[in-house]
Amino acid sequence: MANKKVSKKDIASLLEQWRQQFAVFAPSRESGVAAFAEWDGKDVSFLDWYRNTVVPPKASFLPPMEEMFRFEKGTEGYNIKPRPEEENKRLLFGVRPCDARAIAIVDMTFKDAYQDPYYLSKRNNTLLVGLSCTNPCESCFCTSMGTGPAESADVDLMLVDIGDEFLIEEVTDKGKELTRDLKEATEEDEAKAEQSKKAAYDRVTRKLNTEGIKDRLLASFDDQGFWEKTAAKCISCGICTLLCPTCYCFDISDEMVKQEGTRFRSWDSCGFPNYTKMPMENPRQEKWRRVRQKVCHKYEFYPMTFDVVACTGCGRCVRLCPVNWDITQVIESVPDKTGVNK
Amino acid sequence: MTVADTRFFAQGNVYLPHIAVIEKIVEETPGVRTFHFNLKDEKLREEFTFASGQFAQYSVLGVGEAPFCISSSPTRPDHLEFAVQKVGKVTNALHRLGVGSEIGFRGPYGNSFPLDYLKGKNLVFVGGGIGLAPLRSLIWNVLDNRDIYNKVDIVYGARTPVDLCFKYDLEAWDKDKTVNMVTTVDRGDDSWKGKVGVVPKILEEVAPSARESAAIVCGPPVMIRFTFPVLEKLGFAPEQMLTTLEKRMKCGIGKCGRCNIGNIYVCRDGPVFSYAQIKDFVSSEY
Amino acid sequence: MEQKLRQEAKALLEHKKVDWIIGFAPGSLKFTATPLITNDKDDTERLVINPFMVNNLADFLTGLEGRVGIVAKGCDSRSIISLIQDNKLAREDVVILAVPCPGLIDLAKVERLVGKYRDELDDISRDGDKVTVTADGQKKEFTASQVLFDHCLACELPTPQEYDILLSEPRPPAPELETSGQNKAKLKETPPAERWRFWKNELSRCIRCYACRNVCPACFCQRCFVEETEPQWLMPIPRWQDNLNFQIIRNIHVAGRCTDCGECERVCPVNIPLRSLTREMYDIVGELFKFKSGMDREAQPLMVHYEQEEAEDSFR
Amino acid sequence: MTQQPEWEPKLLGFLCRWCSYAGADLAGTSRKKYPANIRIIKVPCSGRVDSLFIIKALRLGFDGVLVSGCHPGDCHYLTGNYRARRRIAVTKKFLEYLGVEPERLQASWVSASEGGKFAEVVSDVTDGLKGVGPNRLFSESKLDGTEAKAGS
Repeated sequence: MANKKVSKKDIASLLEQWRQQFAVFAPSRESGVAAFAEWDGKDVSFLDWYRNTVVPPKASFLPPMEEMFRFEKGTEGYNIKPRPEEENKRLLFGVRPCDARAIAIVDMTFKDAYQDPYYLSKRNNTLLVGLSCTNPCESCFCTSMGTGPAESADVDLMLVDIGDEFLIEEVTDKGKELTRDLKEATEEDEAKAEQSKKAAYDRVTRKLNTEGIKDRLLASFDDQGFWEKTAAKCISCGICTLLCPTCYCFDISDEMVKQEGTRFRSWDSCGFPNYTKMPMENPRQEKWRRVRQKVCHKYEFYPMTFDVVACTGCGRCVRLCPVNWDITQVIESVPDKTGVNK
Repeated sequence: MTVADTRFFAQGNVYLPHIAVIEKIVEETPGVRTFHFNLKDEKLREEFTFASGQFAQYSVLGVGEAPFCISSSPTRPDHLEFAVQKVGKVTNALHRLGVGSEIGFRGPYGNSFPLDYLKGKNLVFVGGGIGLAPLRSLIWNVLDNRDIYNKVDIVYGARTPVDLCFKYDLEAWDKDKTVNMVTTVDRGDDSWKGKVGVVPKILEEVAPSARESAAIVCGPPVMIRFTFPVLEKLGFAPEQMLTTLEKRMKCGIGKCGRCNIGNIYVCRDGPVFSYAQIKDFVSSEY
Repeated sequence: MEQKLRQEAKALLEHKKVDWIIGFAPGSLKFTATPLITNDKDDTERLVINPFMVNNLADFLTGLEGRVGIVAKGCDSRSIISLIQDNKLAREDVVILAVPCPGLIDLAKVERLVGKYRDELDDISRDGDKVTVTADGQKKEFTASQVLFDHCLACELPTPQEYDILLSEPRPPAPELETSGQNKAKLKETPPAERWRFWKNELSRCIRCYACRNVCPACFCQRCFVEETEPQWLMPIPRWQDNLNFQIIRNIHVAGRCTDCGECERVCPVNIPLRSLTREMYDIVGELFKFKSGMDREAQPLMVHYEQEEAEDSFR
Repeated sequence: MTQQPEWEPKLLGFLCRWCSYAGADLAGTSRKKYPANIRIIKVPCSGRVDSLFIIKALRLGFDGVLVSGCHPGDCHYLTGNYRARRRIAVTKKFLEYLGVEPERLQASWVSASEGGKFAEVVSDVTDGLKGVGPNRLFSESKLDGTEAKAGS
């Protein structure tokens, strides 16, 4: 498929054109932190300062809090009022390849066996327009996790920075419709794109060797000493899980005011002690068990179930952790006991 | 990996509960009650089927939701039952309900006891406290098709005589000549004439043979942890040992991530497992 | 100073004087340090003193059994004293390795001043009051008061009052600079309704990750009121009403324990100005009861003690 | 929400059973008139009132909270009211800093013999609340200004 191109000057008009059919979300710093917000129609300054959002785009499909359904206690009993379906079409502009890959990974869980209506209704109504990274963070290690600063596998469109223009790779049909009346990209643009991708690829300095990690983790699953040392400085807060693009755990809670109530779904974290708390006992009360679960779910259990490592190297957990607990150091330090039969 | 059982979704949304009405409440022990209930929607009540060992998510709307096994047998579909021990927010709310109040019900979820694997075998049921609830569904299921199965041994125990659940069932099974009913308590009292001792020890005394048989274990985790070695000593292979595990659950369909043992989700890949399946992780994750 | 720390720490572990050592090791990112909690004497080689030791290590004390040697800056030592006064810790169980603190550099301020992200900077070096930041080869000079954390500018105790081992020369308290309470003062001028709307807006971003609570040495409850379900004070969902109530109650609970170490504001992933809350509570407690948490070894915990005449105007 | 013709503030009173509750009884038995806006919760001591109760009351929609206990020195438990004084003082100042109208949290010393003072305190507090209007602090006021329920 021939790629298209658009100059950085015309991005605003392109977004405006899309705004006629979609609710367009783009990165913004208005709220004091980099996040996706409804595009205000003119600000494209994010093209300069934007590296990645703090809250990952998964929040558009699995929001920090959402109403599942409401209910009323009438005289003749309860009456459950499900929420109306999400119809408004949305477009997320500026999704980084690591987050797009993460969305594809989370999709697997919400589509597997039982279909999750809340997540999928939003997911199927949203187009993802990727933006290649030109300035990866020191904490990013996407190139070691099977994706990269310009990987376009999981988005509808991928914009690759080639100087004062963007080369647009159309990945899906829905993406194609968006760029119908844009200019074709020339050979020379393609070459510039390749060169820009290569440059960005090399700027990712943090590396992680995940070869054989699944078996290493299975072998040292019961090595309490190792996990206690790894978890020593962790303060069990929720930053590295709630803000991780491949984490999807949620909590369900009810609230009732007089005769009307609501059931909510909200983010939850396996790092919290009450996550698995049962009245009689809590199988993961100790901190080292919870840290082990966090690491093993992503690098051992998910690969065992869906044959993909549930981490795309976005680096959020490394740069946002209050105590600089670094997943790449932990993975490298997992002892190799696979040789010794357990 | 179980396939989604979507027959009973309300309006295509797996999280929406149906309304069910409580018809009878049986006080098993001061802390445990069995609720007899039926789905309010006529059509749904006729269509609803489940298998022994499956569980469901019960809601007290406005308070919360909690998973309990369906403790009645599919062979007696006139009503459904589930047993609740008063230990937390939702269970306390359930214990405040009376006959005629409405609860939310969604399910059935999870897999069930492998009836065809158990065909023709000697069955050894090992239960502890309220752990008898899921076993009870299978026991009545077996006794209603008695000729398909061979010997039936039931070893059931509780902390004290007052804590014995389903006393009326224990008596019925004791009278049934085809069943070897052994009841024990950890600590007897003066009116208690039966055996005294923890379930694993009593199981060792009963010493059921492992040939052509299967053991179904359910009770507090500490009892399960000490029962498996006893069964192994009696010659039971890991495949012959079945158990149904209890975990904190929110969604019941393998999405919310908390009921895992290793890469296995108790809600969707269980709650019924053979010891072979969970042997790797059970030592440190259960 | 680092060399002395390593020897002392190693000696403490070797002679079984302590069972654990808590200190800092080099961080995995530029301009960071990471807490090091170890009982293995070889790890003491990795102990380090650098201008980015921002964590308040006292928070780890309540989680360890046995005697602990801890590297402590001024504000950390005040948290240790406050924990001792709350009977969470026995003084003989703690060996304080005192680090006179020159005030720590706030990387967020450097980023705003230099206009670059922290990992794009080549070096940050400090010489007394002069801080030089080199990025792409150019050197930029700033004064300490431009780049230090707000709470460091208002620091009342750079060197621990009470210690077992002093690692270098003690430092006098920095003169209180007006810049330290800027955004709080600005808030106080706005009308009440607008202030409330400001906090409603800020806290609608909160995702309830509880980093502010878990990083705080004053928050040491076994079971936090947020996790109570019977009665359920707050919903576990990140709705702004519940988030704001959480912050109000948390601040009331840490009144008289908070030593203004500024960690809650630093770790908040969505940049909520939490120190404008904690510092205000710190000032209220100072104003009403002349109480400075962790400064006076003999003081009784704030809410346990009382005076005959105080805070008369709050009761009719 | 449009102001009903005669909006009445809802006031929650935590009264210590030894002094203020007895004072309220005395106000009743001696026919002292005081507004009926107050709902009373009897507490063993003003020191029992946790700031959490005050915040939860405002969260549930009460327009004001009154904490009343024995005069300093008269406390049945000797020091309960001193502790209450510190706690209420800190809570009051902090809520004011956040933007909550000072009238919403009031505290008073009322002894068992001061029926008159109790009636006076309740009417003063109620007038104060009428001055500041209904408690919209936690309501999810939608963009068009209509109020959603407190619970939503």
